[in-house]
Amino acid sequence: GSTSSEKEDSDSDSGKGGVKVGLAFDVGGRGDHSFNDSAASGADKAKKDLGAELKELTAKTSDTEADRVQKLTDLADAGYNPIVGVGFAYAGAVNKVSAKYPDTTFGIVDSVVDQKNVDSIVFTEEQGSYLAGVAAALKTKKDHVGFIGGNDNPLIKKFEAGYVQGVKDTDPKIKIDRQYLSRGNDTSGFTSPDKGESAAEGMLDRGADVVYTAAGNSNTGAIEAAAGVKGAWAIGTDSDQYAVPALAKFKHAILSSMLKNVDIGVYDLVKSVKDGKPKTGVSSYALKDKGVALATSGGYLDDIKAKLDAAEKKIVAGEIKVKTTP
Amino acid sequence: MTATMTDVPPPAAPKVKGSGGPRSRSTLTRALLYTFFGLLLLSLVRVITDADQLTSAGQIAASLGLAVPIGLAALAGLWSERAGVINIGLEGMMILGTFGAGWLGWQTSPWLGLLCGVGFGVIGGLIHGLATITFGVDHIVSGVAVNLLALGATQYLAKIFFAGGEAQAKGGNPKQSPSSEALPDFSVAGISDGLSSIEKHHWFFVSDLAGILGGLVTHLSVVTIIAALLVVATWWVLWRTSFGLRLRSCGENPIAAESLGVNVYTYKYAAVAISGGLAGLGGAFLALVTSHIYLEGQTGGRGYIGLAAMIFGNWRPGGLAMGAGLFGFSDALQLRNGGTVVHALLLLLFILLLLLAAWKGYRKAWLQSGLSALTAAAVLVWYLTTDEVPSDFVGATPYFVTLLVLSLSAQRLRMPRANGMRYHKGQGK
Amino acid sequence: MVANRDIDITVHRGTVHALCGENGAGKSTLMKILYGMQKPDEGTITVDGEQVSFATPADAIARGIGMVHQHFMLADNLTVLENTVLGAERLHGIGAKARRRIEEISGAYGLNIRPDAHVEELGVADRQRVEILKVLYRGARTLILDEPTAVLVPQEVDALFDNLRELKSEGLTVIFISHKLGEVLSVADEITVIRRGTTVGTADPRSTTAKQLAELMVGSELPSPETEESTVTDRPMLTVDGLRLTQTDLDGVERVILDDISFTIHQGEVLGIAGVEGNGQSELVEAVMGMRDPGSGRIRLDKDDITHVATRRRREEGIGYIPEDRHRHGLLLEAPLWENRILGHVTERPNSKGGLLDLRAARADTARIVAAYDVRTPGIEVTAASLSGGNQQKLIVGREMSHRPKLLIAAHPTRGVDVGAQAQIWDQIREARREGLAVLLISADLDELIGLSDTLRVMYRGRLVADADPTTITPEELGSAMTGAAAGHLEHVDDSPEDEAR
Amino acid sequence: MKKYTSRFDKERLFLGIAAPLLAIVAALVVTALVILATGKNPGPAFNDMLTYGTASDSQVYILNKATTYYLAGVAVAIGFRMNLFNIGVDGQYRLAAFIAAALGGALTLPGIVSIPLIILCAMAVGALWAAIAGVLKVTRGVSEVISTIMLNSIATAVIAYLLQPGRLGELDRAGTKVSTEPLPSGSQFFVFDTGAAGELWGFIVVSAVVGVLYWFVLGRTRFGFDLRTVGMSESAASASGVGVKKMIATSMILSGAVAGLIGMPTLLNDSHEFSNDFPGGIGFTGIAIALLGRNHPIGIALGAMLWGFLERTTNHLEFQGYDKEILGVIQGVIVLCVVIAYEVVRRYGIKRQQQRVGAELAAQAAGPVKKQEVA
Ligand SMILES: Nc1ncnc2c1ncn2[C@@H]1O[C@H](COP(=O)(O)OP(=O)(O)OP(=O)(O)O)[C@@H](O)[C@H]1O
Ligand SMILES: Nc1ncnc2c1ncn2[C@@H]1O[C@H](COP(=O)(O)OP(=O)(O)OP(=O)(O)O)[C@@H](O)[C@H]1O
Ligand SMILES: [Mg+2]
Ligand SMILES: [Mg+2]
Repeated sequence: GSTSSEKEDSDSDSGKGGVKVGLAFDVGGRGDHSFNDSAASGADKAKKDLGAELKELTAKTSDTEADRVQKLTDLADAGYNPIVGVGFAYAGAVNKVSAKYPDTTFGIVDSVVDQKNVDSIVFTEEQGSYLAGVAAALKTKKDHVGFIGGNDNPLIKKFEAGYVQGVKDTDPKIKIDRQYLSRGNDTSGFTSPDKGESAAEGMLDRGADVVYTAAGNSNTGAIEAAAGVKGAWAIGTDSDQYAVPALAKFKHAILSSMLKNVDIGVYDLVKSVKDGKPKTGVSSYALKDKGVALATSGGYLDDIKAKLDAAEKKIVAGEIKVKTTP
Repeated sequence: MTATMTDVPPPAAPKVKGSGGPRSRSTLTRALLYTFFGLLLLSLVRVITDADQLTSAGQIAASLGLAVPIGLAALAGLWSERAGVINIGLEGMMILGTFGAGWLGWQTSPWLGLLCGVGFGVIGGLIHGLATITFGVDHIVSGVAVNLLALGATQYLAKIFFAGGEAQAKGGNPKQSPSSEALPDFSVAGISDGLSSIEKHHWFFVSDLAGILGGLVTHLSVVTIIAALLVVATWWVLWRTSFGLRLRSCGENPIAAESLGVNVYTYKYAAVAISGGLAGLGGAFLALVTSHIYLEGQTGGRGYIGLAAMIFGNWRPGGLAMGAGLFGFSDALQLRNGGTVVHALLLLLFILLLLLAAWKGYRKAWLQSGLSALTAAAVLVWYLTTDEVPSDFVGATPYFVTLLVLSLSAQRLRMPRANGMRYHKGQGK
Repeated sequence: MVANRDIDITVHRGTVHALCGENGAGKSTLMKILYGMQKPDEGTITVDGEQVSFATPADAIARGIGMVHQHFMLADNLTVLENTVLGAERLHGIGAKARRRIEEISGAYGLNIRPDAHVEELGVADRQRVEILKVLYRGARTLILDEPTAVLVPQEVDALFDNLRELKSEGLTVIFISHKLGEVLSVADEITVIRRGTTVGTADPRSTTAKQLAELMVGSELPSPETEESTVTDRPMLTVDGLRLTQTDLDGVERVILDDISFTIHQGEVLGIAGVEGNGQSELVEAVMGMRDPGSGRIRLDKDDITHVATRRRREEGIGYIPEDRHRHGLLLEAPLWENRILGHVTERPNSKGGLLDLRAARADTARIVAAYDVRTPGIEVTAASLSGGNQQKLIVGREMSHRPKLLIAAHPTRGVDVGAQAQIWDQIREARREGLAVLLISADLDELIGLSDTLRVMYRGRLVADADPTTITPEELGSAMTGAAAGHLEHVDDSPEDEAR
Repeated sequence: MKKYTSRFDKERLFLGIAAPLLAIVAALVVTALVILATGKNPGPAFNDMLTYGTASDSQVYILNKATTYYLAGVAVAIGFRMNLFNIGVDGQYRLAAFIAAALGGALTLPGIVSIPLIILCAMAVGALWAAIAGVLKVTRGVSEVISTIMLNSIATAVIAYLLQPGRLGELDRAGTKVSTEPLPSGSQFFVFDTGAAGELWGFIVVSAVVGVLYWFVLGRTRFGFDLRTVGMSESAASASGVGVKKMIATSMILSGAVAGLIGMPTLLNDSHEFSNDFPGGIGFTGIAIALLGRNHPIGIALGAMLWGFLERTTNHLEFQGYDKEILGVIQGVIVLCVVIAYEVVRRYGIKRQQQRVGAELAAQAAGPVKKQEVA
């Protein structure tokens, strides 16, 4: 029989001037107040500035590689270019589909795919986390800080590695508690605020007073716990948690957030395609490119700004190499 | 000839059993005794290992928070299975509860959200009832279907209700609702502080007791109190009222109940509806107390764990509360403290296994005794040669503990006789 | 399909009214209609001159009708008190007041009830009394007793009848169903006979003999289990020696279930074991079948020691088994008849060759059994559950006999089976016995036991306490030994009130 | 004789088809209502599902997915046939796939040796993990429902511990994915190349063989008869000479061994490694599929393909602007409808059968009954 693309009335002739951007989100999709949203805002900017047309698909929890391949294929068949797989889960699918559609440019966020027509958009979370570590070390009064990860996957471990290095480089005496809320294929740690809260409370009870938390939706629990203890701080991740309406009550305890600006990567890719010079290879968004950064909302970092800037300079200059595994 | 009439009643089965009378009182004293010794042991382990977190107020409070949804799920299971309907669908009913609570919770008040969660759970229960009671579908099969349906329906509804308009503006998306206000919680201020000062001394037993009591009176959510009351109320209703007697009779022998004029369908429906409501409340607790929002995947298999707690508790309210408590305790322990404190549990395990070996030896069950002693030795070696349980295994503590305790005690469990039986009116002969 | 039609029955206040009929004649169905558990398609019921219609048992109970069912309707895990007050909580609540009322009734009718005992701890006779208590507790004026004597020994039956007479004298009405015509004649004031769903006549117990009654019921003569001449040989087929079986319960308490059991069954011999249910007969059968492993003692089958051999091997070696509970141990209710034919003999021909089933041969042989043993069924693909109890039993007998066993263990082989089928089964046992079959027979029907057996032993509390000669012993004498009132060798005594002798 | 051996064929066939038909119609109606409720037109949606779902590349997708789901369904069904509820299929296959992947990555033998080794290893691991629950059940009386739930979580922990850089895992270049060492290309399973439609996984052959074996062993062998006997009535089985405890443990182990195969199509035909995004949760899908297929080898196959079809087409519905979340609703509704429809039809069948038995008896007992009076 015929394949599905043949059956579709394929309108793959891309619109003349405008680019058609296909976005395949990971589980959560637009509106996750996290990195999917960040990618979406990059695409939105492209829509506004470059007149791009958007098509968004979102993964289900049960999706396998075949489903991700299907999504990308559907987009490619319909003439979308570039097509961005948001999240490392798309790596395999991008690898397969990009080989079949050599004339389309693909983007992959958080992973590296070796194909001629793929732009691998990666971020140096460890660098941002290093700064978070420096901030924590400077802010702790009890020489005791904590780290909470949602799941012990390598990506989250980058956060841990950078953070730990940042703390130790600033003050080796400081004790660091680390805790993962779930492990392996159980990713409930990203959706369990109660577990985040318990873990944070455990650390606070044992004397920690700054907790860095990279646990998706569970961050709120940890932040709430920190807000309940006088003088304790929480550092969030992914988006500026100080600005999240649901956390408004706990603002006073949100020291900062480690931002990962996926939007820049996505926007850059769309722009390059629009300009007719599609980006390919590895595009690493580091501290220096503002790919990662510490949020300053609330102004709680003002007193240590100098030291943070100094650390940032050293990283940018390559004087400090931040590890990616703890 | 004439038959010799004997005055003694004919022999019953040659079965010797404790008389039924003072049974209930003795179980209460026994439970208290067990609790006392358990505490003593825990305290001992704490003193030896210096793992002060074992009985700290924070640990207990966290245990309680983690235990409540599991306990409510278990209680839900109890209601349904006491009426003879196996309820694997608890997970789905909890999911419905989280959704209902999140949905109405952010729009109105958390109290209404709580009610709505219960209501959604009841709907789930009734679907299960329709399939099992009216259509006579196998209970496990129907439960699985309810789980699937609840998951699918809430995902769909969440997409419709949370991913657009005002909800989205307030932080909703296809996987979560906007946040709702908090429900009140209580701390008994004076007592909390007093207890925490005692706890700080780390005295043997006394500090442990203070820690535990402290944990029980600090930041106690109103829903936790409701849940505790529900456990007691369940006991009272099921074992002290005629409604409860009728309901239980449907789980023991529905045909006999029918022959005495009990409308079995009514009681089974009532039971699954209450069951669904309780599971929904468990879900609502997750959505309103532990996180203030509905989140997809929030229940995380707690419905199944609740089922385990119920079986663990021998289909009794007190027992399931203990089961949920144990699960909450070990979960809180690993979440709050990681590998070092869980390591202390190894010593506790060693002592328990040693006691078991001694007991089995006393009973002349040499094989079991030997096996227990051997395991005990292995655990001791593990304890002495390491300082920490690998963090990856720490997360599995509650599952492991449950498995262990069940394999030591499962044979004493007795489920309602007609549990899972497909009943339809007039099938009796 | 019509279970009951044109039923006319009138029961007078203050009498014991007996209802007789073959299996499946529709007695229970009729009673269930009277008790509101089933709805009649047409016809009327009148109570005390008032026409009524019952939608549920609750309606019947409200009219003062109570029923003791053929199969006990008790919840094992609940206490006697709970079982009693269930459904009637409005009368005296479920607490102390109810307990007092139960003790009152128990005292008044000599029922000897312990309200706080769990039902699972009770023996059959006690359960029977609980059932009666349940009815009385509800203040019933009309009692329906469906085969209340099926599992009782003669002494217990007498005690029950005393209870019934007591009730009658209080002005209560009793409807009483039984297959045992002697009982019927001794207790009833009036008798109604049902055949194939309709009333075929009434009889006056004072002027009717059992034979006449039987003819009315079946339309033919009453069969008897008498065996003709003895076929006992001196070749031992089953030898049980010093068998002891214990069971440790969860609290670590060890219970002795069987103690020092020794007996021998020869080729061509039927050994009958009498005993009140629950005295270890089932366990003995299970030990011989290999479903329980004895603590000590030896079991030999035709010289081979099979004490610890697996059940399947024993079956292959030639033990046939008619279990006491056919639904639990004899059949796969949800499976078609031909699969039930394979059950228990899956390793034997014609059911299998090598490791594979031979479905064609098994089907063909099932058809043969169905025809040869007169199993009433439209085909061999119907499930076992859809057959009536008697036909299920015939299928089991046919199956077990088809493998030409050396030893047949027959536990209550004709329980709940109607007179016609009963005679057939007896014939089959007799015929096989003539060809050298050894039979271990366990039955609560003492006539059957005495009639079929060559040797009789009595079991009491896990021991074989007495033996008797089936040619002379009477059911009453046997019954007294079953209650533990007699031991040793039972001699039949003609007129002395002392009927047991050492 | 003919009368006894004829098998109500037509009626059986009718009853067999009635249930799934009833269920599918009910599911279609509910789905249409759900789509209508969101203000969209279900007509084009169904149309799109049909055309898109039957395209050749969709067929390949569906068969590939069904290969995995089929194995999951059979693994669960083996338990069901024994009245065992193996919720642990999930943990069993994940652990099995992981260990087998680690072994496969380390092996440098030719494919003809290493592929069978990998598969056997997976089956052994699955069997072993299931055996824990089986042994606990027969020796300690622990309900398999609970023990397997616990074992699922423990399996997760074991994998999490071992799948780490420095243990059995290695990090990819971007540092975001940890996986076992990839299988050498020789250890990859063959595929059927269907050109534009994509690659059809060769493991479908193994799935088919498993299905045939399942059918044959259960229906045609003594062992299968014993197994089914225990499933239908433990007491009757034990009286008939089946060692019930041994049988329970055996079938748990068998179920686990088949569960061990679930990850193999993905591992050998697709991913060639076990990474932290190896598909999870298929054990639970297997429960639904076994239920859909009534534990019947062909029924399970149809259920597996239906599941694949639904996933394929609802993915595309999202592309067409519908909510992809409709998938969960359809799946739930179908399973619920199917189980209810089967039960309704089953009851009808039993009633029919009883009527026939009753009619038979009535015919035999025919003859007028005269009323009479004695004495
Ligand atoms: N509701 C019903 N409608 C029609 N036929 C029925 C119904 N219920 C049972 N039967 C028929 O009754 C028979 C089985 O019933 P049951 O076991 O009660 O018989 P029984 O009276 O105990 O017979 P037996 O004397 O053989 O023990 C079957 O023939 C079955 O088809
Ligand atoms: N609603 C019904 N419609 C038609 N037939 C029925 C119905 N209910 C029961 N039957 C059948 O009617 C017959 C009468 O059964 P019943 O149980 O009343 O017999 P019984 O006289 O009590 O026999 P037993 O001596 O075995 O107790 C059985 O075959 C039964 O299956
Ligand atoms: Mg009857
Ligand atoms: Mg009968």
